[in-house]
This record gives sequence, structure tokens and C-alpha cells, in this order.
Amino acid sequence: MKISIKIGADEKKFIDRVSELSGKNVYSCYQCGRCSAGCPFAFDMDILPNQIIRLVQMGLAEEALSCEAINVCASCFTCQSRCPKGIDIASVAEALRQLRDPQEKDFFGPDDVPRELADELPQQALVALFRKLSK
Amino acid sequence: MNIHYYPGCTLKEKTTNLDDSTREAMAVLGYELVEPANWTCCGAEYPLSEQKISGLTAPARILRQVHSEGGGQVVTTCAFCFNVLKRTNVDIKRNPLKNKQINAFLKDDIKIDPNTKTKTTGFPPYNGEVDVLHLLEFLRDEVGFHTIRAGLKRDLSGLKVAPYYGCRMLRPGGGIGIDSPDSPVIFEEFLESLGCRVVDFPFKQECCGSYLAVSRPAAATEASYQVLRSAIINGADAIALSCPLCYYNLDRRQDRIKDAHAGFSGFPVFFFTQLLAWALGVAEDVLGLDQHYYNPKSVLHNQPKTEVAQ
Amino acid sequence: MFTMQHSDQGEEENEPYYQRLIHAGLNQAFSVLESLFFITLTLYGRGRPMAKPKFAIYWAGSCGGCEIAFLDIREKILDVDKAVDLVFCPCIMDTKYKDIEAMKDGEIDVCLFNGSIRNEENLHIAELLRKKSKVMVAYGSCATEGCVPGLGNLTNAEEIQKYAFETSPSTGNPDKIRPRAETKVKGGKLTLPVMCDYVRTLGQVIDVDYFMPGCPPVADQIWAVIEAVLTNALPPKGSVVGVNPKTVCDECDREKNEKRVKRFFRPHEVDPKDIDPNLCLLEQGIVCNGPATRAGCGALCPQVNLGCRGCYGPAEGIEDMGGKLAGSIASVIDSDDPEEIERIVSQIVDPVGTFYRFSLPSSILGRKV
Amino acid sequence: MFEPKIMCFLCKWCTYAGADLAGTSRMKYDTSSINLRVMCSSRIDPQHILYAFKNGADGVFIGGCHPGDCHYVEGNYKTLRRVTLFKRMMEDFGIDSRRLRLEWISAAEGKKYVDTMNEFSEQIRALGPLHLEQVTLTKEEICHE
Amino acid sequence: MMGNGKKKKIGIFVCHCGVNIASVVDVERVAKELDGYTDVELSTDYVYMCSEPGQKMILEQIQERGLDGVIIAACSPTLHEKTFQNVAELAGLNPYMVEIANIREQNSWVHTDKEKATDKAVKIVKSMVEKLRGNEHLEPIKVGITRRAMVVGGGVAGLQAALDIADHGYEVVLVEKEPSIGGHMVQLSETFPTLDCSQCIMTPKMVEVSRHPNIKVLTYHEVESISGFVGNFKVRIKKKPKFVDEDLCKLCGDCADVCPQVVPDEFNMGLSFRKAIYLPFPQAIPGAYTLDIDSCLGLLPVRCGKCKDVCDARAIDYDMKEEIIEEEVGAVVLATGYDLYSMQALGEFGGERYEDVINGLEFERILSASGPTGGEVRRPSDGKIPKNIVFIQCCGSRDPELHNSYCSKICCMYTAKHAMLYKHRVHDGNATVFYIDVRAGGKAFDEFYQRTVDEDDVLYMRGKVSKVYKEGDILKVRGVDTLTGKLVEMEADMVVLAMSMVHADGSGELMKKLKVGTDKDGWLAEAHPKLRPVESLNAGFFLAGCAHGPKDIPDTVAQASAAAAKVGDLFARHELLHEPTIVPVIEELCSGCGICISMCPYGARSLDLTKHVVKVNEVLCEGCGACAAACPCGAAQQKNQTDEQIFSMVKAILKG
Repeated sequence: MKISIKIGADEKKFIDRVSELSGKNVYSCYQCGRCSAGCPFAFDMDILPNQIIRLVQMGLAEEALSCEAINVCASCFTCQSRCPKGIDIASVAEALRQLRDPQEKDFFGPDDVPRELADELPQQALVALFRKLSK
Repeated sequence: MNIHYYPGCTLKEKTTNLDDSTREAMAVLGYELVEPANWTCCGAEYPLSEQKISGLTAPARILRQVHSEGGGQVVTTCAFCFNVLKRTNVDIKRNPLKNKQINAFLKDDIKIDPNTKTKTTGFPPYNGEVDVLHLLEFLRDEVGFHTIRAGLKRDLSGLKVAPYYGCRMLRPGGGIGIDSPDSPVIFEEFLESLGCRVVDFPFKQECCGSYLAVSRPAAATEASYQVLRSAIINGADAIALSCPLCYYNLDRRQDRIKDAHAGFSGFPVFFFTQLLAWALGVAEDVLGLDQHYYNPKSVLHNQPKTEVAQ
Repeated sequence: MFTMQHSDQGEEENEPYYQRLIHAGLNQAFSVLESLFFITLTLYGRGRPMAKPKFAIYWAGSCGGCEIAFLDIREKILDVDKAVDLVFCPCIMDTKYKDIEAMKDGEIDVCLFNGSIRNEENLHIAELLRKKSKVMVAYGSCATEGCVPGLGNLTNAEEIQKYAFETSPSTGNPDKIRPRAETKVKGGKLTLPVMCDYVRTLGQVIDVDYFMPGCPPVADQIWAVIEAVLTNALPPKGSVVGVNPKTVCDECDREKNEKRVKRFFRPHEVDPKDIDPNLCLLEQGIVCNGPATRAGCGALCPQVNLGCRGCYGPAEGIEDMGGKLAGSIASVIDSDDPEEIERIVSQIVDPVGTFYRFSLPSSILGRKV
Repeated sequence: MFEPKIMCFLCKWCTYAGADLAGTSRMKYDTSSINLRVMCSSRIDPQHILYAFKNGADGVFIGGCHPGDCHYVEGNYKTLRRVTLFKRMMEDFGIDSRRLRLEWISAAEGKKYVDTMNEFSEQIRALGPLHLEQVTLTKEEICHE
Repeated sequence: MMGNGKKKKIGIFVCHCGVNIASVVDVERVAKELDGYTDVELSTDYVYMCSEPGQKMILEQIQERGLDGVIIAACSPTLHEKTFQNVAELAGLNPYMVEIANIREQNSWVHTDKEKATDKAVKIVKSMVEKLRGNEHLEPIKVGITRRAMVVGGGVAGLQAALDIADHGYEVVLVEKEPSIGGHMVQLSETFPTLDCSQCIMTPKMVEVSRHPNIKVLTYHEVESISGFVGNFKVRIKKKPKFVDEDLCKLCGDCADVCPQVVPDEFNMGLSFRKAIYLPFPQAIPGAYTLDIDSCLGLLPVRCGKCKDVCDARAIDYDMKEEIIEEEVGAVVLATGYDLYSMQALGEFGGERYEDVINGLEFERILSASGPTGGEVRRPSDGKIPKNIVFIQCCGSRDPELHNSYCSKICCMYTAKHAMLYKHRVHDGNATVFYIDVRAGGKAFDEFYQRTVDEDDVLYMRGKVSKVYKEGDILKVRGVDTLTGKLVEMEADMVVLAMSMVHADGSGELMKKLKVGTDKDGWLAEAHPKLRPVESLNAGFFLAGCAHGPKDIPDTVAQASAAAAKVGDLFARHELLHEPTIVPVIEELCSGCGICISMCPYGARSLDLTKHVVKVNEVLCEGCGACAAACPCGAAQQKNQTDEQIFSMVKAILKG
């Protein structure tokens, strides 16, 4: 349960890069938890949305990039519409997904679509999903 | 009167009932829906990264096309399309950097002269001149709910309908959505104009599960169930919605919901345009009610008039 | 006082505002000259046998707008001829410099010298006319403060010529040929006056008796000078004549309140329909130099929704018109946030050209350094 | 060696008091600046700055209270607005806008005052003399061919 | 041209300050170089100018040589300017003809190079000569004082301020817009951290105010406008008709008994009802009924008239009209208080949708022994005793993006109190508090909070709530506990929202009328955040209580007393003296463009609509000179610091 924290140049760069890509200042989060409280899929996440931001604030890139929660986000923007500090976790999750190792395989690609669904799924669902989870 | 209308991909494929009912209803109201030439997919998802500008070019191209056809506004019904087009347009208007980047992409598009078939580049910049409207906004502001009320041909007064907004018509707020993210009223007012009885239910802005239906089906099924359950226990006879994906999750996947929740036995879901068209007297067979998993025809015909409306 | 003020007639109301502006300008020009003739006719036209006063009007570095007014009066020019003896006016008369050189010193009663000193010829004639004239009047904004040609001082003669003859996009001059001061031709040589490095006002090169600002000056000013000369009621030498003691705001009827500006507009950025015709333009974000500009014109530009450009030059209590205006206009910016201030300031696209439009050569710095 | 002349306009409540504090603390700084005390930095308008440059100043310094601390509520913001606009004009005039400096220095910041003065003197030294008193438009102005 | 063209006789006195100046600056050379400078009559040096013999020398020289002005080249003006001004005055010279050249703090003490320091000293002194040549003789502006104060707002802040000023011996006009004084404090149940009954400590104070001979209480009155300046205000106050004669009303209540109109009761936050003719609460002061015209069926006896018929005291008068009264006062204490942020703004909590989601003040009424439930905790919808209660903090506070950026300061403590009092009343109930931080930084505050947790078993949940909705008659609360990192969903019978405090002055209309400065959130702005926390920027206005920002009762009372002391301070003066170095208008140059008006933070400048020039109220002008710099035509010139003076000083400094 112990983590060691060091905010060095790499960590700083990681935090700034997340802020830059998402267009949101992740430093300004004061961890009130409103995002998590309102998130309709937090129940299906390994860590809560506010904890994603917390990991970024602490410069814990590996933990933040490997969490499953950033793949669960459905971009419903409930968090953004209520955040007292104007942070949009969907954008932060997007930034984190973008910062993942480009060598890794798609988190969700065309091959992952269940065959029985392929015919009935609305196009928008597939396009939007691939946009998020594949490269 | 002609208005520019962007249907989006799904309406042309999987939810033709939404497209058809929209066209028919608007025709009754005196509007012909014109699609911009050569329209493409809007991209479905607004690119959330500041550095994925290329994702904004498709919606910007659509908007530019509408503008070049002399359109001052474009109307959509799909909540995804609405969200992407609206946010892109707002970016172009409010964010000078993005405007510059998007226009830099767009200016090299190839223009083909329809007569000479010669190809040129160099489009004039698009600066957000077109207003992006959801059909509900158009009905409220341009058509007027009172006009709808005046043109009603069929009675819906026995039907208790729960308006389901979902995510992308309202959020993320800050001028993007069609109403206040936490206290919206536009859908309710629309349903009232149809003569329905409106059922307020607390899950009207909750997410239906969206595209997690593909990647995390169990979670999406649970989210859809919560929405349906909330409408049911608040006394609704049916749900009205606007988004094809919400329709997929809330109606088309009811078989899975039944599997997961034994007590659930199915529930009628309408596109708001189907209710509009029906109320305006459009022939029932064009509404595509048969395409639904739970065919909602019966609730239209056998409206449960248990209570007397005040 | 100005014919344009009759624009409350419905028909003129409907004119595009720029047309109204042009009409206002023409009417003003007419009215200037009408007054001139009225005055001269009154004083000299009653058959009293009296020597006609000798007038000279010269056009140096300027647009010539002041002279154009003369030609615009058409046949009335004959009446002018009855009242005064116009001995020199290259714009409309074929008098030669040698005719002036031949005159006695002080033979000309009044010289209205218009234009800035842009080249050697301007300088030479200024000195010559000074010698030959009893009263030398710096006539118009160019001679008084440098006016728009004075903005040439933001660069210099070499740069201007280089651009004009070599680098401007519309110039095709691969051999980089420039006009020369002397060109030998068959049968002799041709000369051109040499361009001075910088533009100067008349007062910076010769002794000037009176200053009459305006681009162009309005009728009242001319009245004041001529009447003073003819009745020998000259104000103290060095006076600025024909102006009112306050600023254009004093003559502007618009309602003035506190000013807080969030957005400055350039003239083309604002639809004239959106301008409140009764409210101070500056309060509406339209940069107006009126608060610092000498009164006298009757607030012509603000009447047609255009911010005062400042052609009458700085009011009495001002040391440096552009500096003072910049300080005043910046003061009313409605923001305390450095970035927002920067943004609002950047809406004034050319601050030096805006605030020193008519007065750069006579300002503290006078030119680019 | 070039000895710059720096004209300083200091607000009475903050920067002038900060300069006094530097004195009572016996800190040392460059002799190139001389102070003129005004009630508030907002008393200064661009005319004064131009006049100083024209009369031989190589640099002009304006010192006011920190934002939010102005003795007259918001005078320093007015100064900021004027300086922001005027700096843009300086560049058009061919004067390096670094020759004008606006700083917020409080009565407690003697050290900051000293550091600022030393730094500014160095900067002006590096920029070299301005010699605006020699810029004239007199009759002798040469007309080159 | 300087000094109105008149030649002046200026004396220069260069001080050695022992070796403080003389060791670095060659003072003799300074004196010598100034000898013969324009208008300089005398230039000399001395070892200690501020010493008795030094002062004597200056005095004698002024008198002997008839000097028009003196310059003391010595230490900083902050040290001895006053000293030398006194010397000048003794010698019969106007003190504004004394200038100090600072050659110690800003020269000898900061430089080591003697040559350069001496040159610099010469320039400094010359610049002061140039200034002095342009100086005018000035007299301080004197103004009389009306020793009478107005207090706006009759809550605890207003009452405390009024009592203190009245006890100082000055008259007070207390203006309250509601029918009774008492404000929000009288609505409260018990107060943290001591849990003393709010009404028990508040009502005696109300009585004291009403009986105080120096206090005139004007309830149901509103300030319309104010004119004048510090020490001399004229106030117009609107008297709203109560339709009941306060002196005749015997409080029998017959009128309310017969009144057919029932409306929500403001005092009980709408949790109970009152009639159109009503007494706000039993201890209301003044003790008289008020007829609320907006709820009344109509004053024409043909329409109703029942109350008038039953009033034996003949106290009801339907012909009362709105009146404007005028008062003259010398100082104003603003104690206009606060309101709670609208629950509608946070739609996700269902505040206006569900009856059992209430705000903190509503819960105060529920807890209060005089409240609609007699102090029993019962929920509004069905009167059931809530067994599960959820408190949500920071509702609209600390939310710069969507609501109010500030912390409302008192909510942590009152929520702890609410939870504690709830547990005292409902022993088997569960109280849960959702919070972000607990801010308990007051005397005995943290101990109180700890007691809530330790002894009363209140569960503090660190996180926010995202949604409150109803299923059946149960409220469901969805939130998060960030400490465990778990989502929380719980059922509640009742939810209490700690709504953000907002200023009571709606859209700020009153403060605009009074021309008093406010901050970005509409709270009154203080003159200095550290050193002048109870004064407004506008002279003569003082701040008390929550009108200035969120505050608890002890802070409110302290500030009210401080404001009262400041008023006493003002009234104790014989007359007001005002620095004469103001910025008047040269009417011959001013064209009334109005730019300077927007520069003045004190409202000293306004347009003279007949002359079309700006006029200056000299008493309000503080002499910053911002208007002089902004004046586009030089019509605004600061006394003894004109543009001409600045120019010649600059020239002297740069050219020597």
C-alpha cells in the first residue's frame, strides 16, 4: 500500500502534458469528489474519477495510464457539467489514453466487437468507441 | 419552407424510423428538410484532446457546406451529431487558435466546378456562421410549440410520457446544451404541446450506457435498466427520447435487460418525432414502430386513461 | 452653422452614413469659401476705391484639399478676384517663382501657407514667401502640426523612396531606377527637388505669425484671420486663430457619462446602425480623439458617427497630443487583468497613427528615433 | 563608460516607501536613477514619460503598489493600462520598450527595490544611450539625395 | 513661466545629518551649487537641521529674508516633513511652501561614490526647487460634522453598532426594511459553539435598542438615496405603509384571526403560514401588526375590510400612503446582512423539487423552540420524524466555475451544530455530513466539531453529493467517500443543504444608490484588507457584519462595535480637515468629456449639466491624481503637482 512520490522533471512533464492535451488545469482539482459521485459508470471502474486526477497530480504516470477507469468513461460529461473547478474528466481520460504507449494493442478494436452485435449496433456507437479506444 | 437538416449516419441505416418520422412530421408543419450536399459522418465523438484538431474537420466541413448553400442554421435530431456539430461550431467561433487550425485544414479541400469539372482549392474560411440547432430547439423557437398544439390531429392526453434527455443534448453545459444541464424544461414543454401528460423522473439526464454497450455490455445494461426502472416507478407509460444510441440501449437491448433483471418485462420507447408525427396525424405505417424491440403501437391506441386529466 | 446640420430631413436620414459624411465635407468646403467671399465683398465690394490686399496661397507638402475648395466654388472665383488681389496660387494660377522673387519684401499682405515641409522646394518657397509677406499664416493642419503627411516621420525619406520605387508589390523596377535630383538630357538638365529626411511643420523652418489648424480649416477661421488683417486687429503673434478654447467634446452634443470600455472598434468593425446617435462615441468603444482636440470644427465627424480624428490639433493644456490621448484612452479600459488589458489594447491597431494622426512632427519626439 | 540616466516615478505609499526602506537598511544600488515622488503611480501619463526620454532619460521607471493594495483603490491598474498601451507605441517610435519599466514594489520590499534598480540599470547599460535630446526637426535637417 | 510668473525667494537648507549624509554627499558643494539657481535666495548647510538650533535657523531666515518657500535637503519626507512644516507655520509661511529633498534614504545611505552621490543630491534639490516654484499657498479644507449616524440593517450587526454609537452619546437612525428588527439571528435556534439560545440573547438587545433614547428605529423603511459627503450626508428614506398605527396597536391579534388570506410565513422560512395582516414573530419590535399589501385582498372595504371592523383600538388605517422622509447624518454604518443562495441553482439536489430537501435556515426554524414544530425535528412533507438525515456542505460555495468562488465560512460550524442538535433531539437517528474540508478555525470551534463526531456519532463523509432524488417517499442520496474511494448511495428522510451565503442586496441596487464600492461577489469592499477592515473606500461609510462577507456572530458583533468606534472617532473631531492637494478643474479648459469621472474611486467628480464641465467635490477628492493623468486636455491639474511642475522637475533631474 506504499507509494513513493517524487515530483521530478519527468513527473512535472507528465502532469503538464496531461493539462496541455486535455486543456484543463489538473492542478486546480481540490478533490471534492463531485465527479465521482455523479459518474454513472464509476461503479464499473477500478478507481474513481477523482482518483484519476489525484494520480496525475501526484505525477504517478504509470498508475494513471494503466488504470481501467479511463477506458470506462462514456463521455457523458456529467462530471464536467458539475465540476466546481471546470475540469472535464472525459478530456483528462482522453489525454491519458493518448499518452499510453503507442506500441500497445488497441484497447478496443474492430475485432473486439461481438459478432452477434455487429449488424444491429448503431454506427455512431462504433465510430465513437473506436475513436476513443483504438489508435 | 426549406431547412437544412443533418441526419447523420445512423438515421440512414439503423434508425430510419427516426429519420422518416422527422421528415413526415416536419412536412405536416410545412417544412421540407434539405440535406447538405456530400455530407459525411460527423465523427460521432467530439475529440476531447486539444491536439486532435483533425477530428474537427469533418463536422466543420459539414457546417461549411451548409453555409455555402446559403443556410443560416442546420437542424439535427441525433444527440451525438448535435453535440459534435455544436461544439465544433463553438470552437470555431470562440477559440481563435482552433479556428485557424481547422481552416488551415479546410482551405486545401478540392472544389469541383459542377459545370466544367475543373478542380481547384482555396475555400474561404468558415467562421461559425451557421447556427447548430437540435430539432427540439427549432420546434420551440422557429415553429413554436403553440403551432404544434394548434395542429394536433390525434389525442395523446391519456399517455404519461417520461422525457429522456440523456447526455449530449444537455452537457457539458456552458452554452453547448439545449437547456440547463440540471434543470432542463424544453422536452417537457414539447411533450405538453403534444397533449401528453409529462412524467418527471430523476434519471432523465443519466447516461443510458452509450457505446459501453459494445465494450462493457453488462455495465451498459445496468445503466439502461436504471433509466427504465426510474421511468416506470415514477408512473410513466412510455419514454420519449431523441438519440439513436439511447434508443438502441433503452429499446433494442431490452432482451438483455430482461435477462439481467427478472422483474423487467419490457417498456415502450418512442422517438420524440414519432410522437410528434403521430399527434400531427401522420400515417402510422411510416413511423417505423415495428422496428422497435418493444412495439409501442399498443400504448398509442390503448392509452391508459385511468386518471382524469385536470 | 453648417449646411449639413439640416440632415434632419427624412430623405437625408436614409442616406448611407458615408455619403452623409461626403456631403458634410463638401458643404463645409463650400461654406468656408462662401464666408471668405462674403467677408471680402463686404469690406471691399462697396465701390470704395481702395487698394485690394494682396493674397498668396501656397501648397507645399499636403494633399491639396485646401486648394480644391477654391476650385469647387466654380464661377464665384470671379468674386474673389474682385475683392482681393491673388498674386500667387500655383494651383490655379500660372505665376512663376521668379515673379515672387521680383516682389518687394513684405509686398504680400497675407500669405496662407498650406502644407508641410517635405522637400527642398517646400523649404525654399517657405523662406521666400516669408520674406515677401507681411503676415504669414500656417494654414491647415499640415503647415501647423504636420498632419497625415507627418506620419511619414515614422520612417524616413530613404525608406519611403525605397518602398515606392523598389519594394512595393506593385512596382516593377528591376534596375532600381530612382528619380535623381539632376538628370542630363539633350539640351540641358532637368532637376527635381530633393526629399528631406523628415517632414517638418512650417513653424519648424520659418517664423510664423499665426496658426490656423484643421484638415481643412472651417470658415470661421478664415474669417478670423482676414478680418483681423483688414481691420488691423491682429491677435498676439504666434496665436492659434479661429479655434475655440475648449475641445471638440465641448461642441459635440452627444451625452457624456463615465467611460468604461471593454472593446475598441475600428470604424469598419461597427455597424452604424448599432451606434447610439446620442451617446458619446468613446463610451461605445469608438476611438475618438475629440477629448484632446481643439474645438472649432463644430464636432463634424462625431455628428456622423465617426470618432474625431483630431485634425484641429492639441488643445491648450496639452504638451504632446498623442501621449496625452494614449494615456486618456487607456485609462478608460474596463479591466484590471493584465492579459485582458493587453487584448483590449491590441484592438487599437495603430496607436501612434491613431493618436498622432495630425500632430506627429510637432510632438515631443517628432519622429521615429 | 556610459552612465545611464534613469527617471523614476514612485508612488508615495508603496515604492517610494520601499526605496526609503532600502536606505534605512543601508542596501546599496546603482546611482543612475533619481526619484520623483507622486501620490500615486496613476498620476503619470505618457506625456511625462515622453518628456523624460526627450530630455535625456535612457530609461524610465514607474513604481506602484501591488495589485489590490493601491492606496487609492485601483490607481495601479490605471497605470498598468496606460503603460500597456504606451509600450506598444514606443516600439513604433523605435524606442526599445524595455526602456520603460513598471513594477509593483511595496513599502516592505526594500530588497526588491534595490534588485530592481540594479537590474534595470544593467539593462539600460546594455541597451546603450538613447540620446533623444539630439533628435530634432530643426531647420538644419538635412535633405539627402 | 513657473510660479505664476512671479519670482519667488527660496531658501535651501542642506542637512549633514551628522555624518549620515555628509560622509557620502559633499553637502557644502550641494549648497554652493544651488546658490544662484533660479529663484534661490539663500542656500546653506547645517549639521542637524531637525535639531533645535537648526529649526531656529530656518525660522529666522524665513522671517529675516522674507522667504516664500524653503527646501530642506535631508532625510525622507515621511520623517520630518511635518516638523519643518510646523517651523514654517511658526515663521508665518504657508506649510505647503515647504519641500523636502530626500538625500539620505534615497542617496547617501544607498550609495558610496561621493562624486556621483553629490551630483545626484544637487539634481534632487534642483528638482525640488522647480516643484516649489510652482507651489501655491494652500489651506486645509475644513468641513463641519453632523454628529448623527444612520445604521442600515436591523440584524445583530446593526443593533450592536446602533447601541454602541448611541452609548457614545450620539443619535442614531436605524433603518430596517422588514416590519421588525432582529434580522436572521432571531430566526436561529441555538448558536455554536456554546449552544446558547439565539432568541434569548437577541431579544433583550432588540428591546434595548427600541428603548434607547438616542436611537430612532425605522422599520419597514428603505433607503432611497443619499447625497453629500462624509460628515454631511442627506438621506432620503422610503417609509412603506404598514396600514397599522404602531402606537395604537394593542397586539390583541383579532385582525389576524379574521383575515381570510393565508400566505407562507417568511419568519419560518415558509414552513408555516401567516395571515395578510400579521406579527412577524411574538417578540417583534416594534410590537405592532403589519398589513402586507401584496397579500391583502384589497384595501377597499367593499372587498374585505374585516380586520378594520374588528380592531377595537382603531389602529388600522387603509389610507396610509408611502412617504419619503429625510434625515441628515454624518456617518453611515452598513449592516445589510446576507441571504442564502437559491436552492434552485443546484437542481441536482432537488432543493425546490422535494419538500424534504431544505436549506440551513429552514432547519434552524425546525430546530427552534419557537418554530413551526415547536423544536421537534419533523420533516416538512408529512411531519414524520426523520430517522436518517443527510447534511451536504458547500452548496454553491467554493465553486468558482458554476456558483460562488468563496467559502461561506459559517457552514462547517452550523452544520456540525445541526447534526449535533438533531442527535440530541432524535437519539436513534443517523446523521451523515458530506463535506470537502471542515474549517473550524475559531475559538472553541474545533472542539465543538470534535464533540459532534466523538460524542454524537455523526458520520462525516469526505466527499460531495452528486444527486438527490426521490423514490417513493424516501430520498436517495448519491455521493462519494473519497477516503475509502467508494461510491456511496444512501437513503434519507430529509436532506439539509448548507447553501452558500450571498449578500442580501439582491442585484446590488442599494449599494449602487449609496455609491458604495463592492467586490466582485457583491460584498462591501473594505478600504484596506488589513489596516482598514471596517471602513468603506468611501469616506463616512462603515461596514458591519455579513454585508462585508460571510461571518459568524462573534465576528459580526466585533466588527459592528469596531464600526461604531470608528463613527465615534469621526464624531469626536472638532471639524474635518482635508488635504488640499486635490485635483480641481480649470473650467476654461474643461469640455466635460467625463473621462476623469470614471477615474475617481471616490465619486468626487461629476458633470455639471448646466455648464458642461466637470465639477469636483473637494471634500471627497483624496488627491491621487489619476484623473489629472487621464484628463485629455489638461483641465484637471493637481494642486502643487501640476503637469508643468512635473515637467520642470523631470528636466531638472535629467539635465541638472
